[in-house]
Amino acid sequence: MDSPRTAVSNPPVQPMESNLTQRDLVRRSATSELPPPDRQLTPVAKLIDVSKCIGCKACQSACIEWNDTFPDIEENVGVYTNPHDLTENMFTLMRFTEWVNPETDNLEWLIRKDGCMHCADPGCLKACPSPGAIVQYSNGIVDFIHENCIGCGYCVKGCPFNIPRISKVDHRAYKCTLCSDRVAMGQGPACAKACPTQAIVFGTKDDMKKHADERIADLKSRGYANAGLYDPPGVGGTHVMYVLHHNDKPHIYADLPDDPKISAVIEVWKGVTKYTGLAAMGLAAAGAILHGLFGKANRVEPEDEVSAEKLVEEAEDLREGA
Amino acid sequence: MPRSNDVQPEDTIHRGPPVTVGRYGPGKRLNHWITASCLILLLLSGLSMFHPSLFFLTDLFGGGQNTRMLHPWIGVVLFLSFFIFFAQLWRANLPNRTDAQWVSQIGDVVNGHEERLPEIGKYNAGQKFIFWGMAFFIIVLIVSGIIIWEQYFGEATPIDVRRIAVLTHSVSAVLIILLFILHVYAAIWTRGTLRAMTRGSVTGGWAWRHHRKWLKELAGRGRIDPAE
Amino acid sequence: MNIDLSRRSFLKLAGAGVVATSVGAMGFGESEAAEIAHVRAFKLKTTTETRNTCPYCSVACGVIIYSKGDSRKGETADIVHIEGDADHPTNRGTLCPKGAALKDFVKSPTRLQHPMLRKPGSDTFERISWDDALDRIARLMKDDRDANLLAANAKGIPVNRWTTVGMLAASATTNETAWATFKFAKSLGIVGFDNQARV
Amino acid sequence: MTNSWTDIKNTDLVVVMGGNAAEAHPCGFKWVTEAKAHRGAKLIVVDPRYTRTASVSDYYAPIRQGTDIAFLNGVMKYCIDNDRVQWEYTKAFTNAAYLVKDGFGYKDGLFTGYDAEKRDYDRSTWDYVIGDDGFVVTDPTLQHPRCVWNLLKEHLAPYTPEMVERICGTPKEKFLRVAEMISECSTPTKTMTSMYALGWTQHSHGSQNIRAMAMLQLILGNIGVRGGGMNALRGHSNIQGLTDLGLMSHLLTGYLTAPTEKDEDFETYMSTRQFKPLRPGQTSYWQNYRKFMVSFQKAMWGDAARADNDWAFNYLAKLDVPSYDVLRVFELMHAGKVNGYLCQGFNPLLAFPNRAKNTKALSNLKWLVTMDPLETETARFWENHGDFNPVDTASIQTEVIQLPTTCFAEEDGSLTNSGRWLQWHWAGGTPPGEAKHDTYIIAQIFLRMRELYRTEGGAFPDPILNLSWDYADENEPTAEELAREINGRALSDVMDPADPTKVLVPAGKQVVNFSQLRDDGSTMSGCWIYSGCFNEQGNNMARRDNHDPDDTGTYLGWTFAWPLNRRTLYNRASADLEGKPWDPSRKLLEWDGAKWTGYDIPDIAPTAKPGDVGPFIMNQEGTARLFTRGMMRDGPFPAHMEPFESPVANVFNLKMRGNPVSRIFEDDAKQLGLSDEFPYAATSYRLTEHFHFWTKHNRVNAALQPEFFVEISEELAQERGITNGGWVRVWSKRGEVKAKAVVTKRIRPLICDGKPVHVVGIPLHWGFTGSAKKGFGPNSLVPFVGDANIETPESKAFLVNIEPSTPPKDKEGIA
Repeated sequence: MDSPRTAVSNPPVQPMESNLTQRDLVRRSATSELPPPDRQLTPVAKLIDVSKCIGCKACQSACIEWNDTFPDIEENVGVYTNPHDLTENMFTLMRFTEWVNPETDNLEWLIRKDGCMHCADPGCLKACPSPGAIVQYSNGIVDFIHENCIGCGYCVKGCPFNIPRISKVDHRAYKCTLCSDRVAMGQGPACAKACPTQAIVFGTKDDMKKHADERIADLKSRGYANAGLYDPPGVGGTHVMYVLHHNDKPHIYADLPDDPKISAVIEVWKGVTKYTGLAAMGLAAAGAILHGLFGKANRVEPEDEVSAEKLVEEAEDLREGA
Repeated sequence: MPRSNDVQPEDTIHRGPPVTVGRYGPGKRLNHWITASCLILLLLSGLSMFHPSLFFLTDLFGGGQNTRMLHPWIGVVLFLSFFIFFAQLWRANLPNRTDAQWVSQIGDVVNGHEERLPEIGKYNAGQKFIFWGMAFFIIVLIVSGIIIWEQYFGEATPIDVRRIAVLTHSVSAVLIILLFILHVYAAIWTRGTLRAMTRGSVTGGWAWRHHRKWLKELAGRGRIDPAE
Repeated sequence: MNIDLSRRSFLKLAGAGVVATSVGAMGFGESEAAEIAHVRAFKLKTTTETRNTCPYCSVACGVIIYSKGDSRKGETADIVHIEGDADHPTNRGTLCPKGAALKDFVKSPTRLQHPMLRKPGSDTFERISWDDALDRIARLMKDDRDANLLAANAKGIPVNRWTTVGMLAASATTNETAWATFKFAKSLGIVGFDNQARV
Repeated sequence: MTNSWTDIKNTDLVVVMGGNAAEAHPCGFKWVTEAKAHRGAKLIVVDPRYTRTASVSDYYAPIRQGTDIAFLNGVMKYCIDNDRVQWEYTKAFTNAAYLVKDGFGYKDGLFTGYDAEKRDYDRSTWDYVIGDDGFVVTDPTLQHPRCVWNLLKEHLAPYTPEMVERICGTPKEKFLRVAEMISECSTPTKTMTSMYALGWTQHSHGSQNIRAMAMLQLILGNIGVRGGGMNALRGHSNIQGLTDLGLMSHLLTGYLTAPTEKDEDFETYMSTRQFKPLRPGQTSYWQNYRKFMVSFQKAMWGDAARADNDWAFNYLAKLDVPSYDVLRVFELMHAGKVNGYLCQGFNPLLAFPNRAKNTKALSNLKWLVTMDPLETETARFWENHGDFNPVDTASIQTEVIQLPTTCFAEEDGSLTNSGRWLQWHWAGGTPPGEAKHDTYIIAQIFLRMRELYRTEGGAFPDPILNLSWDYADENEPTAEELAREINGRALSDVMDPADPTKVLVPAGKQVVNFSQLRDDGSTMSGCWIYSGCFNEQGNNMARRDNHDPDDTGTYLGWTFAWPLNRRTLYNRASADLEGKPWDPSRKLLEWDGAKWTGYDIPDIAPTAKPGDVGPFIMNQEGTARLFTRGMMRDGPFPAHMEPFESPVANVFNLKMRGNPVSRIFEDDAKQLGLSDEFPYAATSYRLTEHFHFWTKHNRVNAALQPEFFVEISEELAQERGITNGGWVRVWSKRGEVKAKAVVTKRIRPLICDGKPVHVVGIPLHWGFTGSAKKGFGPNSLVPFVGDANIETPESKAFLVNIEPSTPPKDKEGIA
C-alpha cells in the first residue's frame, strides 16, 4: 500500500562480487570495436517526482557522504540553491525557482534536483577522446572511469545538460555515477534511499515508468492538466527521469531543456570534422609526397647562377663608374 | 627605382663565385624553427585528442593527462614566437599587383615555367598566402584554445560559446595543418630553398630564378659586401 | 538487534528492480576482479553495523552506523558511514539532510576532546584533568548549597529550595541519562531546572 | 502527538499550521505524501511564509503570525454555522452539555475576574454547576443557555470571515476555502490531522493556539481516530522524554507535579491531586496518583522513604512561585541572584530571548559548567568575536568549566519520539579524546558531593545522602540499570488484589507495568507512565518487529510506546457509543460484546462497557473539555490576543497588549517596541538544512546553507531599497543583527485592519562557532516574555526595523 521505496533492504557488509564489470559495457569512449556484452542487464532508472520534492537537500547530503566529496562552504547570494552550481564535489543540486503561474496567479516554488541524466545516447561519451574514460553499462548507467580521464573537458561540451565538472585538483571529470558502486551491490543510489518523501525512487526503468503513470494520474486529479514524464527522446531517453507538474514547459524548472539533443555543433565536430579533416590531411600529405616523387622538382639552372653573377658585376661597375 | 618593403637588414649579396644571397639572419631562423617545432608538437598532441585512432600519440607526451596539460602551453609559446617573426616580416608580405599576376599564372608556377612569370620580390603570392594564413589560424586557435582551456578558463564562458570554440579549434587546426603541409612541400619542391632557413642564405641563381626583383633591388642598392 | 531482518529482505531486492544488477554475479576470481574492477569499491564491505536512531528531531529515524572495528568486542570503533535503516517503520531507510550527514556531525572538527577551564577574566580555555574538573564542580556546588539552600520557609515548613544554582538538561540525552540527571538535580533541591521543552 | 508518525498515512486532510513539517521533520512528512498518494488526501498550509511544506500543498493561505486563535475560532464558527459538526461524538465525548456557573462571561477581550494589578484572573466563576450528587449538571439536549456549547457559540460569534481577514490578513475567500475543506471532515468517515510545532507554542498565548485546534478537532470528531489527532511534532530527539521524565521546574516524573509551599505535608499534597470523577462511573485515572507518587518516592529514596516520614515528602523542593522556568532563572541571574549554572547539551546564549540580557546574566555568574559534545556559544560567551559577540572578555569574572560528552553514536539508551515511542539505540563508535557519557559526569559530581556531605556535613544533606544509587558500578550506571529503575520493581511481594493469597509480583522482580504499582511502599517506579518499558519480558524498547497487520500503521511490535504500548491516545473515541468504529475502513478498536478488541491497546479498561465509560480517562469528566474551567490562566475558551509586540492593536480591546495575564518583568516591559519605531512583523524559524545550532559544526550542512540571512518580500525590499543577496541590518528594541537579504515572492505583505503588514523572516542556526560562516541568531531581537501558562518565549512574533547595511566585522586579526 505504501509507495515503492528505493531501499527495501540495508546495504550488505559481507564481501560480494561487483555486478558491474567491463563485460557489461555497451559503450566505451573512443573505442570502436567493443566486444558485445555477454548478458543484458535490466535497464534501471531514477525517477524524480518534482511534485513530491520538498527541496530538503537530503539527496545532496547523502551524495556528499556516500561519495566522500568536499563541497566548498560558500556565501549566501540571495537564493536557497547551495552550492550555487554543480561542482566536482557536488554531483547533484536542488535548483529553486519561484514561478507565478500565469493561469492561477498562485506562486509555485519549483524545486528540481539537477544532475547527470544518464542519457541512453550520452553526449559526454561521444565527445570523449580518451579510450575508456566514459563507459555505458547495459543497465543504462553512464559512468566516468577516472583513471582513464585526461581532463580535456570535451564531455562538458558534449553533455546536452551541462553536467560534468572538471576537478581543479586532479584534473579529472566528475558527475553523478548513479551510485554505480551501490547498484553493483543491489542497492539503490544514496540520494534515492535518503529522499524523505521518496520523491526520488530507483528501480527498473519499466517499473519507474509505471510508477510515474500513477503519480501523473494523481497530479491530473489535482488540476495539473499538463503533468507528465520527462524522458527526452532527443537523447534516446534517459535513465534519470522527472515527473513534472508542467511537462509542457520543462524550461520553467531552472532551464531544464525542453527538447535536449547533443548540440549540433558537437555533432559536426565529432562527425564531419573528424572524418573530412583526417581525409583532407591524409590526401594533402599523400599528394605532396607523390608529387614530390613523380613530379619534376623546381631546380635552379646553371644559367641562373651565371645571370646572377652578371647582375652583381654590372652593379659593381655601375658603382665604380660613378 | 621604387623602394619596396622587400629588403631586410640582413639581406646582402655575397660576391661569388658562386654568388650567395643572405636571406634570413640567425634570429629569424631560430624564431622560425621554434615556431616550427611548436607547430609539430601541437599537431601531434592535438591530433591525439582529435581522433581516437590517434590517441596513441599521447604516449609521446607521457600520457593523456600530460598531453592535455602541455598542449595549451606549447600553443602559447608558438603564438609568441610566431608573432615576433610576424612583426619583422609582415611588410615584406603585403600583397601587390604582381601577386595577382602570379596567381593567374599558377599553372606556370606548378610546371616551373618561371620565365613566363613577372619578376618576384622577396616573397611570391604563395609564400604570402601561407604567411597570412598561418597568422590568421594561429590567432583563431589561440583564442578558441584559451576558451576551452579547462584548467584556467573552464567556466569562464557560457557552455554554448565553449561548444563553438571546440569546433572552431578543431576545424582551424585541420586547415592550418593543410597549410603547413603546403609550406613544407613547397620548400622541398623548390630546391635550394631549405638552406635559407638553415644556413640563412640562398644561391644567386636561386634568387635570380625565383625572386629576381628582390635580387635586382639588392644589387641596385649596392647591398653587396665590400671586396677584401 | 535484528540484523537478520535486513539480510532476509536483501533477497527481496527484486522488488526494487535492481535485482537484475544484483543477481547472477559473474564468477570473477579476485585477481581478475581487481584487474577489471570498474565501479568504485563498495566501502561498507566488512564494516560493523550498529542500530541507532537519529539524535536530531523527534521523528527519531532509524539509522545504521557502519564502523571499522566493533566496540562490543572491545575494539576501537571508527565510524566510516551512517545511513538510514530500511527496516525502521517511520523512516524506511530515508533520512533528511541533517540525518544523512550524521557522520560529519559525529566527526565534526569542533567535537570537544578534553575538559577545559576558563579562569575569571581570562581570554582562553586551558586543559584541566577530569578529576580536577569534577572535584572543582562538586566543591563549588556544595559550598553554594550550604550557603544558600532555603531549608524551611518563614512558617518553618521544610521547603529544601536551592535557587542560587540552576541547571538545564539536554533534551537530546537518553531517558536513562535524563533519569540520572533528574535524581541528581531534584535531590539537591535545584528548582531552576528545565530542558528545551520550555523554549 | 496523540497519534504516531506512521498513522498520518490514514488521514484525509492534513492541516499544517503553526509548524513546517516538510522542513523541520522531513522523514515524518513522508507520511503526509503517502496519505496524498494513496488516500487522495489534501494538504493545507496556513503560514506567514510560503514554506517548503506549502510548496507541496494543495492549498496555501497566508496568515499574520500570532493570530491563529482568530483563524481557528473562525473555522469553528464556520463549522457550527454550517452544521458541519460530528454531533454524536461532540455530545458523547466532550463537555458540550455541561452547565457553567452563572457569572462567567467574556467582554472587551477579557473574561470575568480580571485584575490588572495582579495581571491575573479570579477564576472562581470559570467552573461547572455541580449538583447535590457531587456530579456536574448537564443538558444533553444542548438547549440550556448556560451549557458549554451555547457559551462557546456565543464566544465564537464575533469571528466572522470578515473579522478573520481583518485580524489575520488572510483574504476572506482563502479563509473560506480552508474552512470549507476542514469542515468536510465532520463526517465520521473523513478525518483530519493537525501537525503543529513551535509556530504555535512560541507565543504569549501559545497554549491557547493549541487548545483552539484541539477543540476544532473535537467537534469534528477527529481525536482518538486513525489519521486524526493533535500532533505536536516536537523539536529535539528526546524533548518528549525529558518532559515525560519531569526534567522541568514544576514537574516530577510522569506528569506528577512538584509540590508548592501550599502542600505543607504529603496528605495536603495528595488532596489536590487525586481527582474524583465528575460524572457517574468515570475512570478519572488520577485516582491512582498516590500509587505512582509513593512508588516514585521509593525510586528516589528507597528505604529512606517510609510511611512514617510521609515517604520522604519533605526531601522534595517546594515551589514558592508557579515555576522557576528559564525566563525566571535568567531574570534572577541578570539581577545577580544566581551564582552557578550547569548547562547540559544546551546553548541558552542563542536559544533564550534577548541575547544581550543573556550575556549580562551569564557574566553575573560566579561559575558556569557546560557539558556538550560540541563547542557552544554559551561555553564561550566570554570570548570576543567582534560584532558577532562584542563582549569585554577581561571584565567577565565567570569561571567556566567545559566538559566534553559523548553523542548518540557513542552511547546506549532510549529516546522518546513525538509519537511516544521509546526506541532503544546502541553505541556504534568510540568516543573522541577524553569525552565521557553524561551519566558518568552526573554520577561523578553527585558522588563527590555526597562524599563531601558525608565528611563535612552541611545544609540538609538527607536527600543527597539517602538518594538511592545502587548500581553495579556507582561511578557509571549503565543504561539498562537506569531503564529497569524507571520501569520499577516490587520491593516486597506484591499480592493479587483479587486473591490476597496469590503473589502477583515476587520481591525484586520488575513490575509488568504501572497497573502493578502500589501505594504501600511495596513497589518502586521512577516514572509510572514508562512502566512496562523494561519488565521481566526484557527490554521492550529494543523490540524490532516491524510487521504491521492490515497496514494500520500501528506497529505494536516495534519498541515500546507509553502508556502501556498504546499507539493512539483516546483510541476508544474511534468507536461510537455502541463500540462500533465510526469508520469501518479505519477501525482501531471495536467492542465485541465482552471486551475491546482491535489493532491498538485500548486506553480504557478492556471490559469497560462502551456506553458507560468515557474515552478521556485522565479527565475527571471522562470527556474532553471544550471549556477548561480554571485550568488555564488565560481563559476557558481561546480568545484572540495580539503578541506583545504587534503591528496592529487588539480589535477587541485597543488598550490590551499581548496576553493580559502573561508574566512580564519590569525591565523587559520597558524593552518592548512599538510599531511606529519598529514597523515590521518578524518571526523566527528553522531551515531544513540545519538542526538548531548543531549542524553549523557539520561541513556538509554548512555547505548546503552556509550563511545567516533574513527573508523579506519584494515589496519591502523596494520600500527599504534592499537588494537580493545584499547586507541588511535588522534591529529591535533589544538588539540588532546583520544578515544577507533573501528577497522572495514567498513572503507577501498582508493587509491587516486596513493597513499593510510586512513580514520579516529570521531563521536561526548561526553563531560564532562551527564550520558555517559566522552569524547571528534571532534571539538577539526576541522579547523576554512568555506564554501565560508555560512560559515559552514569544519567539514567533515580534517587531523589528530593517535597512540596507554593511558586512559585520569579526574580531581584529580574524578574516
